[in-house]
Order: sequence, then C-alpha cells, then structure tokens
Amino acid sequence: MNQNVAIIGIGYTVPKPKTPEVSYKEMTYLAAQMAYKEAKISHKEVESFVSVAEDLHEGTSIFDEYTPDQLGAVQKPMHTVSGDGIQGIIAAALQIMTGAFDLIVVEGHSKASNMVTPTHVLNYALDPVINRPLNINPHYIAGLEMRAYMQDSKTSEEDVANIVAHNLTKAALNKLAPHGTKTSPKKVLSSEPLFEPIRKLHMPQTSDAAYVVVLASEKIAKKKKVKPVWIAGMGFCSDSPTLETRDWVTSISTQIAAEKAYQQAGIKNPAAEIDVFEIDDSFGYKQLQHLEALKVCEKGKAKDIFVNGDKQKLNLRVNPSGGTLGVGWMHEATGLHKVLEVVQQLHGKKGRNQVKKAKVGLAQGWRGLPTTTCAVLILKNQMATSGRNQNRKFGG
Amino acid sequence: MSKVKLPDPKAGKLTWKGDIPITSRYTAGVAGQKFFQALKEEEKILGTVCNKCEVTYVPMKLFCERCFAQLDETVDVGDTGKLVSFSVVHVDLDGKKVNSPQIVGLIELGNSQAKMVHRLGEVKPSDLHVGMKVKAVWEMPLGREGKITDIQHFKPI
Amino acid sequence: MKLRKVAVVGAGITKFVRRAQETAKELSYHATKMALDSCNMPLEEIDTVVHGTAPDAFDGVHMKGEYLSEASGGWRKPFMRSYVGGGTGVFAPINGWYLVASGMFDTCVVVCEEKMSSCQPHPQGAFLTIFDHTTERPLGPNLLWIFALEMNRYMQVHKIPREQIALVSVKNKRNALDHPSAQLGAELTVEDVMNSEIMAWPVTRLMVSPTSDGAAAVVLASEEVAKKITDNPVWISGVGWNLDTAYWTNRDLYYPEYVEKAARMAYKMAGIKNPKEEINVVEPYDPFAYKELHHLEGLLLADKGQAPRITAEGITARDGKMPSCPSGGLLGVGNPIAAAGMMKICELFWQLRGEAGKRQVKNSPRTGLAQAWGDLMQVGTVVIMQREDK
Amino acid sequence: MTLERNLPEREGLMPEYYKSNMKPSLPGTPLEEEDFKTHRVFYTTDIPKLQYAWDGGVAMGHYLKGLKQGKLLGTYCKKCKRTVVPPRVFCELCFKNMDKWVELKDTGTVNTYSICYVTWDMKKLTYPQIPAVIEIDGASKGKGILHLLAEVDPKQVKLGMKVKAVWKPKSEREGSILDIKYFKPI
Repeated sequence: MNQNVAIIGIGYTVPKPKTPEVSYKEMTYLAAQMAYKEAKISHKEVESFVSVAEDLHEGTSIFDEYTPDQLGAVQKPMHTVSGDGIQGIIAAALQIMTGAFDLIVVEGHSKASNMVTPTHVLNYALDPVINRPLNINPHYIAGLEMRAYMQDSKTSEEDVANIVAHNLTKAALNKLAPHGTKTSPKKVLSSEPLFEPIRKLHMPQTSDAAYVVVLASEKIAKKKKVKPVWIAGMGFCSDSPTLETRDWVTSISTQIAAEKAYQQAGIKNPAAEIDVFEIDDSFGYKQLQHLEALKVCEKGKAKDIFVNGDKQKLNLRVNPSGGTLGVGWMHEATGLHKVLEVVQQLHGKKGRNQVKKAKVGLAQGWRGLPTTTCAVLILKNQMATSGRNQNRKFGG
Repeated sequence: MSKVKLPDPKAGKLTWKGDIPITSRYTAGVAGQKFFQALKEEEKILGTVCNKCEVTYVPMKLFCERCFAQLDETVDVGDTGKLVSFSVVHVDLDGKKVNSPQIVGLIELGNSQAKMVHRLGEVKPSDLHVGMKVKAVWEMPLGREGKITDIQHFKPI
Repeated sequence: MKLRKVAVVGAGITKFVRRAQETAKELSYHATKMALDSCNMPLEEIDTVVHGTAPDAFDGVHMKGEYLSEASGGWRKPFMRSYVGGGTGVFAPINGWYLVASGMFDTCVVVCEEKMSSCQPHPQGAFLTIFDHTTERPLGPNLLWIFALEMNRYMQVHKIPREQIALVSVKNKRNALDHPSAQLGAELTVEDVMNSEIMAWPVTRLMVSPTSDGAAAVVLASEEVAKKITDNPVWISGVGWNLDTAYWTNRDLYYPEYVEKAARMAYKMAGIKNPKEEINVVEPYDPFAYKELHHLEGLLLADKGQAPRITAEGITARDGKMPSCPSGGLLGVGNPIAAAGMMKICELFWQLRGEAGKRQVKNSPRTGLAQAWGDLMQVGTVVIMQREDK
Repeated sequence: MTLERNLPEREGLMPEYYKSNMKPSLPGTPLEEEDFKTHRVFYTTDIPKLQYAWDGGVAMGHYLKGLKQGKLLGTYCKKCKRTVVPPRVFCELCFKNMDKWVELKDTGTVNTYSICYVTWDMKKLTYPQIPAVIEIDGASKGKGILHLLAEVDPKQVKLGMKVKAVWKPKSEREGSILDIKYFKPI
C-alpha cells in the first residue's frame, strides 16, 4: 500500500503586503485555477481536499466552513488541519498512501493584512493562567530564545544580523518576495530595538497570498503527462508547547521531523545530498537553529557558513528565495510558499535565484510563535528519481 | 500558466470591520489550585516531580508530559533562581512604545532546573547578564489574588 | 484495493460537566491517560497523536491544538490537529485512521477535548462568529437560528409533528442515566419536552443538548500491533466525510445530502450493501432532537421522512432492532463539541466488545456506525466499526 | 517505522475506572457559578482584543455597494444556468468565472424561519426575533439569504409567504446587509 506521491501542480497568487482588491475566496480561486491547469485536472476529478487554517488568523470560528467553494470542493471529502501548510501536504500525502485516494488538493492562504490586532491574537495563544497575565508583548519569546541560542552556540548579534541582511538582499532579486531590500548587517543592528536582542529588521513582516497544491499517486502522475516532483520524505513534530519545559536552544521538533524524512528519503549527508533548502528564518536566528537541527551543519557552526562561506556553497543553497524574512510571514501558508520555491527550483524556473542543477530540495516550516511545531518535506525531481525505486518506501 | 481574469478587478477595495466579542474565563485547574494556594498564602513556589523522567514542573503540573504519569510528589523550589535568558521589550501589545522598557526573564528556579518566565524589575537593562542570580519580589499579602502576578517580578540579589 | 487494517484498541473518557475545574490540558490528559491504560499501552509506544477540537473561541486559546499537544501525549511526537466544526469528534478518528493506514505509523492516540465554559458570558457567544462576517454576522445570529431554521424546514416538508421529535429527547436522556459521564440524564415524558421553554421556535429547551466541558480519547493500532495488544480489537472498517457549500442559504435544508455522501463513502469502504440490515447499533449526531432523525435518514438507515416513525416504533430503542444513541447521545451525556463526537466512537467500541454494562444493547452487535455533523449545516463525518468475528 | 519493536504480551487488562458501572471514579470536577463568585477556585479572565478588517474583494465589494444603492445583486453562471445570491465571482459547481451581474428584486419567499427568544449571547428577548431564509425573486429557485422578518405577527409567518425588503432611508445606508432593516409580508 506504500504509494509514491507527487506534486503535479501548484498555483499561487504573488505575495503582497496588502491585497484589498480580492477576498480570500477570490485569491484562493485564482490559485486553484492555476494549479488545476498546471496539473491538467478538473476540480471534479479531485477525491479529497485539505485546507490549512487557524480560526483567529481568519477572524472566523470553525473557519473550515468557508473552505470548499473556491476550490470546487462542494460535497467532497474535505477537512482543515490547523497546522503549517507543509503539515497539510503531509496529511494529503498520507491519505494517498493509504491507497484509498489518487488525487488530493491542499490549500492554504494568508490574509494577514486583515488582522487589525495581530499581537493581541498572538497573545491569546499563550497559557492563559501562567503566561498571559504578565501582559507583555509576546514577541519576547523570540527575544528569550534568540539570546538562549546565542549564548549556547557562541553566536554574536552580528552573526544573526548577517543572516537577516543576507536574506533580505537575496529577496530583492526574487519576484515573489515583496519585502526584499538591499541591506547590511550594520543597518540591522542599528534598527529600532523591539524585543532585545530582536530589532525591527529581525521581524518577519506579513504578506497576503494563496497557494493550492495538487498531489497525486504515481498512477495518476504518470497518466497526466505533467512534470511531477516526488515527495521523497516527510516529517512533522511538536516539542512541548509550554514555555516552562520546551527546549530553548535546539529546535527539537525540526530535528525529529528531519530524522524521519531523511530516513525515508535515504539521505545520510543532508548538506551534500540536498541541493536546495527553503527553511524558516524568522528573526534571523531561526535559520541558524533550524540548519543545525536539520544536521546540515554541526551544532553552533551554522553562523560560519554565512560569515566565511564554505566549500559546499551552502550560503547560496540555503533560502535562495530570501526566506520568510524576504517573502513575508503568511501564517499557515508560510510553509506552502517554501514548497513553491523548492518546486520552482526543481523545475529550473527560479531565474536569478536559481540553484544550478537542483535535483533534491528540502522545505521546512515552523508554526510561528509561540509554538514549537515544525514540518519537513523532501522533494526530488524526475532527474533525481530515475533509480529511486530501491530507496523510496515509506513505512514498514 | 495563464492569468485568470475576474469580471471587474477594480470594483472591490471595500473592507468590512468586525471582531470576536468574547470574554474568556480560565480555571487554574486541579494542580493549579494547589500551586496558587501556596503562592498566595505561603509565598511558596511549588512544583511537581516526576522521578522517572527526572523533571520538575513549575508551576505544578498534574502530569508528566514525557511518561504521562500522574504526579503527586510536590516540591518547594524556593523563590530564587538564575537567569537563563532575558529580553528587553520596548513596545506593548498595540505596538506602541512603552515609557520604560519591560524586561522578561527566563529563570531557572533553585536547583530544580525548572524554568519559569516572569518579569524582571529593580534593574537596568544594561546591568543584566545570563547567569545572574535573582529573587522573587512578592505582592503584599492582602493584594494577592492567587495569580501568577502575586509575584510582582524577580530582582537581582 | 485492499487497505491496511486499523483497529480501535482502547478508549477513555472524562465526565461531561457544565463547568469543570480541570483545565483544558487536564481534561485532555485524563481522557488520553485512561485510553492508554485501558489497553495497557505506555505513551512511548504511541507513534503519533491526533487532536480534534473545534473553535478556539470556546477554550479561549488561539492555536489551541498546539496548546493541548503535550496534554494529549504529543510531546516530541508527530502531532496533528484537524477540524470540521461539529463534525470534528468523528473526523479526528478518521484522521488517525489515515495516519495509520498510510503505513507511516503503527499506533496513534486520538484525543478530543472541549472546554466550553471558558467562553463567557455564555458559550453561545462563540457561535456568532461562525457566520459569514459580512453578510450574516451583522444580523446578530445565534446557533439556535440555524437549528431552528433547519428543523422547521425538515418538519414542514415531511409534515412531522413536534411530538415525534420530542420522543428523541425522551429516549436519549433516559439512556444517559446509565452513562457514567452523563451531564443530563433524565426520566422525562414527551409532554415535559413539549412544555419546556421555547428558545427558538420550533426548538424547546429540552430538545437542545447542553454546553459542556469534557474530553474523550481512543487508541488506534495497525493490524499487527492491535493483535499483540488485545484479543478483542474493534476494526475501523469504513470512513467517510463530506463538506457541502458554505452558501447554506442556497441549499434545501430538509435533507443532509452531505451526510448521505459521507455515509455512501463509508459503506463502500466497509462493503456494506444494505445499511438498514447490516448496521446493528448507531450513534448519530444528536445535538438537537430532530438532528438524530435527520441524520438517520441521511445515513440511509431510515427512508426520507420516516425516521420519526421508526423511533416511535421502538426500533431505535436500546432493546430495539437498531439501537440509536444507546449512550444517551449529546442530549443526555452532554455536548463538549468534539469530545461528544468522540464519545460516540468510545460507545461503539464498548458496545461492540460487549463492555457497555447497563447500556449494553441486546442484539449482540457486529457492526456499528458513528456520525457527526457540523459547520453551517454542512459537514458529515462517518465511521463504521466492526468487532472481530469469532 | 515501528514494526521492529516487540510489544510486551498484553493481558487484556481493563482498568476498573472505565467500567461503566463505576460512575464516581471518572475524572472531571464539576463547579458551580458560586465557586467563581466566592473565589473558592482560582481563575483568570481575559477580554481579548480580536479585531479584523476583512477585504471584501470583488464580489462582496459589489454586493455592499449595491445595498447602499438599494439594490440586491446576484451573479449568473451561463453553464449552470444559475443566478445566485450572495454573489460570488466564481461558480462553485462548474468552477469557472461567473458570467454577469444580475440586479435582483427586493422581494422574495420565506424558505424557512424561526421565532427566537434569545440573543446571540443568550439574553432573553421580550419581543422575539424572526430570522428567516428568504429566496430572492430574480435568483434561481432555492437561492436565498439570511435576514429578519418584522411587521408581522410571529404566529402568522408561514413557509412560502411572500415578503419585501424594508430599506433604511438612503442617507442612512452605509453599504451593509443592515441597509435592509428587515423583510415584511407583502
């Protein structure tokens, strides 16, 4: 019953800081039209739908109500995962792997610009008895974590600023990254202090966009005569959600999720075997934390890649898009954009941000503050999978 | 990939405003009841201990998240600790600049390795450092309500 | 195609109460722990955790799946929360089913929790925000509206007297007297139900399930693992779910087509050709009295407009041919939204194993069906469970 | 991943507390309102500030503008031969763009209704509200909107009853569903 699963179409609207011209339904409809066209499918063929959404990001309770129409999913199996988009893709892939489905669509969108009081919403995610009564802007959690990480890994504020500048500058070349701008570590360090050690330029800004991803079994992927990108490995995990008992230094959830994904994909040396990484880089330090958890480099060594460069040219292969800092924070859709970037890389369509001959890519998403949940997806294009049947089997 | 045309793309640009009008009331819970009782009446910070996993939970937790045992062994972890991390916050929940920065600390209590997040006070941001010893400053007994804010803040010793 | 078999091997539940002292985390913990203990399963042997819980506005925590993850056994594990409004309680085990059936995981604990009492001044307040923010919310709608509108349409199309609908409240609340979790078990008459306060005509107070705090959980396992855990696994033999359009004022509410589609999907998977004969015990979703009838019809267990008749004839009584809501349902046991759906899964597990004590149905059931419903009268979720043939 | 593990032999053990006849032992501690009022139990409260400004986009933008002008607008799908309200720019059934805007009448038929004695936050009402689904004339059969009925004895409301919108005066309209005060019988 272990099916191979492919992404056969991906549609999107270009991320923008504000999108008053379209409603969330209209935005999603546009992305769906694009995805179905690329996958050469009709909405009627789709057997199951998954959306990723969170009530209070939308301003609607049980938001799943409003998900089917704009996807053509009326009277179809559909459910909502309150997780990152990559978790949504995993949920769909697992449905296909049961053998009961061949074609599934995943949707995620962000209308972050419609939230008038985003920090109040974020605060409402904290433990109501233990943490919330302190009544302090909850971004302090990132401030605490950044300092704890820097302390443990002997990383300096300059090292983190370097990442932020690096990604924002790269993003300036990416048409899909509205927050890209040429900047320097110096500017980052002289930007307004907000949640020290976090400053204004460390903060991911928000964007609006919609993403629709079409997943298919091997049978359908071959029949449709489209360019599939194969899911080679996947994992998701949550560390303790409590501020009191979570690990403040290491992204344990990324580490566990990646172990599982690597095992499935048969990857032993991620830095060498994976060509392109699109990972979460919120606040700058997250990129370092996540790279180490992904075992791309040793603990405490991530900063060196971006200070001195390295033989493996990882500085060019990690977040060529400009990352979350450049593209924007899009709540549940944040991870879906990373998947889009990896798919475009594997199709060789990334223009000035293209990683040469990219065959294997990794997308990693984090659920954002105050969570400890991460998901990892490893994708391979046709070139990488010519001999794939030996090493690609999920499960037992 | 062709662009799909909508009937009249310039017609919209109208927003509708609204909110989620709820009030939330949270019980402290079964473990929390004992924790806040001790906080309020005895100036004590209590935790629960899982001996199997060697973890102390502060505030008291009913269960061990690792092995799922129900915890009944209580321990007083004391009201002093050391700073594991801290953040200096300059803006409030509305994004407005606060008059004087608020400091939040991640504090390891006593020898328990249990951590707690709370405000830091009576200290200048520039004097803070990781590893600094701190102690709880308690609200006057009559001002206490059985809430986490019965500790006003932690201050350096 | 032959699918990987998935069994329910353990179940746990808390009391359902109007307001619980336990925090949402503590409620989740108790149900999870009980489910694990019931099959003697240490947490370390659980591969993945699914949590089902409906709007965040109830518990009053944004991203409450994340908040509840460690309390459901999700510490450093793959943890997934999914929701389909009121249908969540029966969807969560479907989510667990596909995680295990995919072959990626062998064991899964599925937990559902709701703490509605956190929502003040009344949990109804949260329901205002399930309506469309632009076209409906300004009218100040409440949840009773949609139930009353749907019930009225159902009654009028089929010319069903309210007395026949009241019978469901009588049956379920009586059944609930035997349920250890029950919040509102009672011995009532049709007159009591009819004469209780009218909240939103045609709905009276005793036709409405209460708001509740509570949690329930099950442990799922793949075939190989299940057989090592118990001699008495209950197989998930069919699942189905279906979501209709959000434009609910564009549909005829007299019949839940989406429930029928979900049921057909589940029947097909379970190989059930004649549901009326093959389903021996059923737990349809009954947040309001008429909903049990509405759903029995959608599930094809009664002909359109005939569910009131089979109820009056006693077919759905606990000692009838096809007992319906032997647990006491949401009307009697209580309605902590997602946990109430999960309570139905737990009930089938106990009924099919013959462990339901005083609630045990008399027809020694082989196959059972649990169903939930939700959103804007829009979603149907169905699970069919079957005991091991001996 | 886990198939390699050997699970210990099970004894089919069933803990006493989950047997159905042992009512008192199930976890869950019921409280009364009194326990909060008297502060017998510790609790915290929070009134969160959860505010939004939703983009109406094309369909809602048009619809609300229409309401301000005293019109109810729908959209038409040529392929499905359907006129729907509330309007959307896509047909959710055949999944293509809607073909045109249609100005509907402000009259309609009661599809279903209720007589509700409580508000959304469960406050009692002296005069009940009568919410109804009203099929709008000019839209396809069965296509309605949610609104309120008034100027009618609740006992006289029936399915199939013809009703008409009562609009706010032009100067008071703001592009809102509330620009229609309610519907009343014709």
